[in-house]
Amino acid sequence: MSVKRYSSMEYDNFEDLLFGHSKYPVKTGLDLEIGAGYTTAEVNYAPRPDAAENKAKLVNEYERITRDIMERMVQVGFPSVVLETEHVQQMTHNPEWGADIATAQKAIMEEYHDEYGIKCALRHTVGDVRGDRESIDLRGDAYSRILESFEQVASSGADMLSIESLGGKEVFDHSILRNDMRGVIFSVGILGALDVEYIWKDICSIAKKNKVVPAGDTACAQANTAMFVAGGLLDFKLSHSVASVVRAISASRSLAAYEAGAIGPGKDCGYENNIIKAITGYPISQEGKGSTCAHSDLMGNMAMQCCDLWSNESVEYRGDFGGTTVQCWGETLSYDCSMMNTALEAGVGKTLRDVLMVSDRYRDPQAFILSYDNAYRIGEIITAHPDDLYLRGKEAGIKACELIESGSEGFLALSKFEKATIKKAQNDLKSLDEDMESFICNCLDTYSSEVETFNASNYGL
Amino acid sequence: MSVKRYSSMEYDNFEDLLFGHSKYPVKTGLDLEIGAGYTTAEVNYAPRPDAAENKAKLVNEYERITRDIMERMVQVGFPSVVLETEHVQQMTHNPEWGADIATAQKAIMEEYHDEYGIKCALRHTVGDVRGDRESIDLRGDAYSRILESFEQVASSGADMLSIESLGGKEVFDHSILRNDMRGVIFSVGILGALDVEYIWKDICSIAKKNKVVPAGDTACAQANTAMFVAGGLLDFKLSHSVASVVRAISASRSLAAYEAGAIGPGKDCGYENNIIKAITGYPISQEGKGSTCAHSDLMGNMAMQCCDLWSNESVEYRGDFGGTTVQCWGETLSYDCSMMNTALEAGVGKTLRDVLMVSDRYRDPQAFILSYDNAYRIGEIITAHPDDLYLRGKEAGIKACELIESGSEGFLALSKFEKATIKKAQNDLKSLDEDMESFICNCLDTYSSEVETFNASNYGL
Amino acid sequence: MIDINPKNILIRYNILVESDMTPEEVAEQLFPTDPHIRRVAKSVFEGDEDEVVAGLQKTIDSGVDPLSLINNALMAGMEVVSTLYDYGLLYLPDVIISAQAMIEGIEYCKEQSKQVHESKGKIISYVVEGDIHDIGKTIVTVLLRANGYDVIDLGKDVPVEEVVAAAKREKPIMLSGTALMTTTMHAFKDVNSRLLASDINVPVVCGGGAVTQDFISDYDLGVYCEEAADVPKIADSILHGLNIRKLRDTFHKH
Amino acid sequence: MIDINPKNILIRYNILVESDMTPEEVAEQLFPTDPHIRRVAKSVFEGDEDEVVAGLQKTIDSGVDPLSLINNALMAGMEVVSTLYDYGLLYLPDVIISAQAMIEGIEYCKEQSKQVHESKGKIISYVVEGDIHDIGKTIVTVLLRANGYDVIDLGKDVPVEEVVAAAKREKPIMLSGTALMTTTMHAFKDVNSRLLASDINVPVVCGGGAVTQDFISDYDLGVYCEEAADVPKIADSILHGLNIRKLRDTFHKH
Ligand SMILES: [Zn+2]
Ligand SMILES: [Zn+2]
Ligand SMILES: [Zn+2]
Repeated sequence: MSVKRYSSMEYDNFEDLLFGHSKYPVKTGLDLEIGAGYTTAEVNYAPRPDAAENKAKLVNEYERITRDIMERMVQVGFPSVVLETEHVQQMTHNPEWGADIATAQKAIMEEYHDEYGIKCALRHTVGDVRGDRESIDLRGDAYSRILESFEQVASSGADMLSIESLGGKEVFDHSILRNDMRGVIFSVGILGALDVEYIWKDICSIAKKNKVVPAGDTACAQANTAMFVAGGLLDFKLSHSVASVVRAISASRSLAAYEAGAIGPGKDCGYENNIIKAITGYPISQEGKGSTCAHSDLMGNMAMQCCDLWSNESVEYRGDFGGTTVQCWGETLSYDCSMMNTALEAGVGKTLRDVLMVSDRYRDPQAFILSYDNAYRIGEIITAHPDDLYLRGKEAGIKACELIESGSEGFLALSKFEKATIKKAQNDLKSLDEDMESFICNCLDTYSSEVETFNASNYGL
Repeated sequence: MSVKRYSSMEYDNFEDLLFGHSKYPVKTGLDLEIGAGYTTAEVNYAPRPDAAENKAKLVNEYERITRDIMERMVQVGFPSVVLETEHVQQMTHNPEWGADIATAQKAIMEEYHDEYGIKCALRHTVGDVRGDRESIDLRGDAYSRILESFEQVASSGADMLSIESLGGKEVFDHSILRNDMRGVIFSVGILGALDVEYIWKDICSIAKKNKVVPAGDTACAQANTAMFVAGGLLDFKLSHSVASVVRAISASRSLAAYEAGAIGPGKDCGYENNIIKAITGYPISQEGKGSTCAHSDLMGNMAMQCCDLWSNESVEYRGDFGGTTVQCWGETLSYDCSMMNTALEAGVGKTLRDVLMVSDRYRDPQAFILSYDNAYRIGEIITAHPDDLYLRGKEAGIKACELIESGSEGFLALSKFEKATIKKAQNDLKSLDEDMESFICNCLDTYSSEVETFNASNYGL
Repeated sequence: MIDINPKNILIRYNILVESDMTPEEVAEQLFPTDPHIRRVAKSVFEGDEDEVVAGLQKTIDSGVDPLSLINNALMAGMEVVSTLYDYGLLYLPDVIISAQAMIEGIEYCKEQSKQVHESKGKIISYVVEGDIHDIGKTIVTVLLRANGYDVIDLGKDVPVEEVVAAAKREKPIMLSGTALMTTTMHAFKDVNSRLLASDINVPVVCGGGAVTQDFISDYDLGVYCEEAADVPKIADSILHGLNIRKLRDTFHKH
Repeated sequence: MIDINPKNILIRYNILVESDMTPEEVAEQLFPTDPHIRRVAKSVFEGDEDEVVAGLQKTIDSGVDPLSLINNALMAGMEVVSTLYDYGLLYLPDVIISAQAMIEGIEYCKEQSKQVHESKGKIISYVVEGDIHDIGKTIVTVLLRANGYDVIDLGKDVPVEEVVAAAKREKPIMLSGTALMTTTMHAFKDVNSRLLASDINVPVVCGGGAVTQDFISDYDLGVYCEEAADVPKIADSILHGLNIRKLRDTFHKH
């Protein structure tokens, strides 16, 4: 493999992890610098279902969304804002739609920047349209269309490029519903990482050519699927501990984007970004209590602990009593950022960080392992196995189990069920093959026959 | 006048004002204690427009709302919650509708309390339906209907009683659109206070009889009208400084409820509650960055500085990606409370309070005068004139002007326009009559002729 | 108590964009040049009713047709006010005080003339049934009158049938309904269908805290309006021939 | 680093309400009593396919009609699984593993019999056009099969015409469509109107992250479903004669 894998931590100490601060801030857009000592809201939105009927209607919808957000920001006095446009599939399928929308949004942002000096930037997240009804074809025509879409938005005003890549999803879905830890390691740790690496090499060269930022990926299709199926405290669908193990492994997958050249800020829904930041020193986006419009989670405050951008994940554009939904949520997010920024200015940033972290630390096993100290420890394990995707995934998973077990000797209460599943997961992980070769070989056997849509050539295997 | 007016501050020092703590906590509902060392979310909601067609449909709507909120609270692990039902007019007009809804809501809350031990309470805010097309009749038939509504909800499960009283609104609307400070003092400081006192004597005896909590009022129809018409930083409709002066005066009006026997928590939308808490020591509800669904304001963080309940003001009940709107906003509010409660447990409550306060302190003149130190100072002026509604309103207004002027010598930037208006307001206030008698007499002359719907007998004048 | 210089955490954009010129300085450049007319326009701007009437009297005495002064002097002065309001140089109370002076002036001109003055058009203004909050309607009404419209103000808490009856009787170019309370929104639906049933196809402009564009746009005649200051502009657009669809395109915010 | 005892700031309600009994203990009380049948039911519960077939073989050898074992032994075991899942004592992977064992068992019984087994009813399951996220559909399909339904699984990203064609051909008692992406919701509308045009009045149960009840309820055939575990209950209710309106009343959450 040609990429250089991380073999050490960019942060020397977990105490240095803090919102609004990253070791390698990212300059982008109109005077914005991410992770350079302040946090910024990243506002997300979904067009109304019938707005995607044709290009003109969709461009108009995004223009309204953009103007609404910019207007509210200056009305309340916020110094900076990021907009994230997650492509609806029509936009990626027709790359010129994405381009026209990026152009239109950027024009409005420039107008506000000229008039008010507000710092801002535009992220475009291209849709991963590489699957269809019959099969998944990760490296064929649909992939070329994705690259074409990146090319077009990058040259039309998007400042940051992202994607939520699907690689490994077919085997993951199969495995997670069967408590199959081997399949989880294979799908997330190997297949996912290989796919991420493959596409991010291409995205990074497009970004370089267009002088924009290759921002980062997320294990949304895997770790968030497990987290959402696991649900709230009283949902009994998936073990929350197993979902935590998936999260730890997913950090190894998302890391591959940075090893291929991405420089942050990673995508909002990558809860594993806490680990990524500790390893890479790049800024991250996160979502939590300001994204209840899109989903419920068990670490609404903690997600702020070391965020650089603070996001609402997604809200359907619509009118509410307090304005349009993007205005309402954009304002709420920005007040959260204002709180963090004030704490930084007043020299009490770390106190606030700890309050945010500890308010969720014992809410759920996943929150526990993502607390910045534990996130750092998982990062250490990952960087300790730089040349072996298999080992770093497996060891990250085992580390998560160990952290949860040791936590349960303190304030982290575990139900009997959770205790049993974490024990079982740990045993399953420990009993896996010794080396990558034999592991991959065995997995190819199993999943080629068990999972209809799995095709090894999608991963160059 | 028979009520005992406040002549001193219950808090000795503004440094003691802090969220989650009040001098006289309120025990209510199912094991809840408000202001006793922790904060609690107060979730607000509006039924969908067509749910109010008939009683059965409306009861059903509130049942769904109640169950949704309770379910989300236990799913995420929050220890307590308050629900506020603001009556739609049908509920107050037909007191048995309100009663049936209170019964239905309370039954669900008891179910959750029995199963999970979650602490909770129900506030009902009866609609002030004392006006109609032709005239305002504050003490006639409609008033009896309001009292009947209070009686019925108090005996059917509501734990706390509130109202957003309209007294003084007719003269206020007229005056605020004409920059007429005399009319503002007369409408808010005299008429409003007289009306509040009148109705709260009755509400308090109903509460006493039914062993529920007479919670408090708000100057929503006056101070919030001025604040919302004044709008954001770039709205040029009303002077933000004048809106601040109205706010200061409104504290004298809202205080009258406590002088008549209310014991808190005051209504969420009473931004003057910061002053009220400093004077009375009673707990308060507040709304800010968690109520952008309902309105935008310029002190989204500061509103938390000494809140005991934390509210979203109101959201239309509807589905969103992350659940129903009451679940989304209820979760966001509860995470905010969790952050505050964690800070209290960790012994850094005052640091967080200061961060929240200072993040908005210089955003707007109104935020500046409501910063807890300045709020305390306005309270001091009000209690310095215990026997004179006129003087305490006027002096509160003048104090607000002085605070803003002195603030503008520091970090509080004022536009030239704001500087001029605050100077003018101050002069206008200072040149008003010396004593209450002549002031009232002159005002009765003026506004009886200028304001069609003004009728002195509504206020016993 | 923590205190910090807020420059890095918030920006007072209002101060950033504040004009260097005072409203008076800008207005001076906009008043009509004829000295008589200018005096009237200026006193409308200043909201000085006595001065308005005195100025009108003087101009009429000099031989000018009283009715022509409504457009040329009074409305001209009010237009300066509206322009400065749109620029954020004047505030609502300024507009209201000027409008009152202008209305006095119009009354005076009418008294001095035997001919009938034609307004720009009739508009019905009301607060929906079940809602007694009328400050929004007050603002809209003043702004419309200040722009030369003849406003039939039906008041607050107006029953649907009365709105429809007034529309039949007065044949307005549009209706303006406001609502602050969410539970009153249903009244818009009824007004819409009853007007359609009577073949009255005039735009019903709706605004207020409880009103959302999505809701209003569900009704054939509904035109959502977020800003009171837009209402006169919508009326002007109707006079320029815009239909409901075009009004929505032009004035819908979201 | 700040650390505190969290007892005053959050409550782990899951631990508070956790049952004292293990799933195995509860299950023991629910299995059928006949020893042969019990063995089969228990091995379904344990998800042990080999044991299921061995148990069935033994029971059939003892002279029991193979097809009767589908309901009496396999479904009985699965019912225990479903009950414990509803109680929160079992988790999705348990259900999926058991369902797989049960399906193997059904195949075996069918092979051993000459008669035709009647399922409780046919149901069409699909992911809407434009969406390739199918984990939700997988869960729903397994749960339905585990409850004795014959599921026609059309897969993901299914064109509207194909859904409608399948509905015409298979005459299902209901359709189950899932969507994770908001921009695909329009497909529900098309399915609804094309089914109505073909006079097919079966409920279309819709769920998934991108679906809201308000949206689904706009369509005549739409029944919103928030919880995958509710889908078999909706199917049972259809067999009990509930129409779409009643299904909505019963299963709508908001
Ligand atoms: Zn995502
Ligand atoms: Zn209010
Ligand atoms: Zn309220």
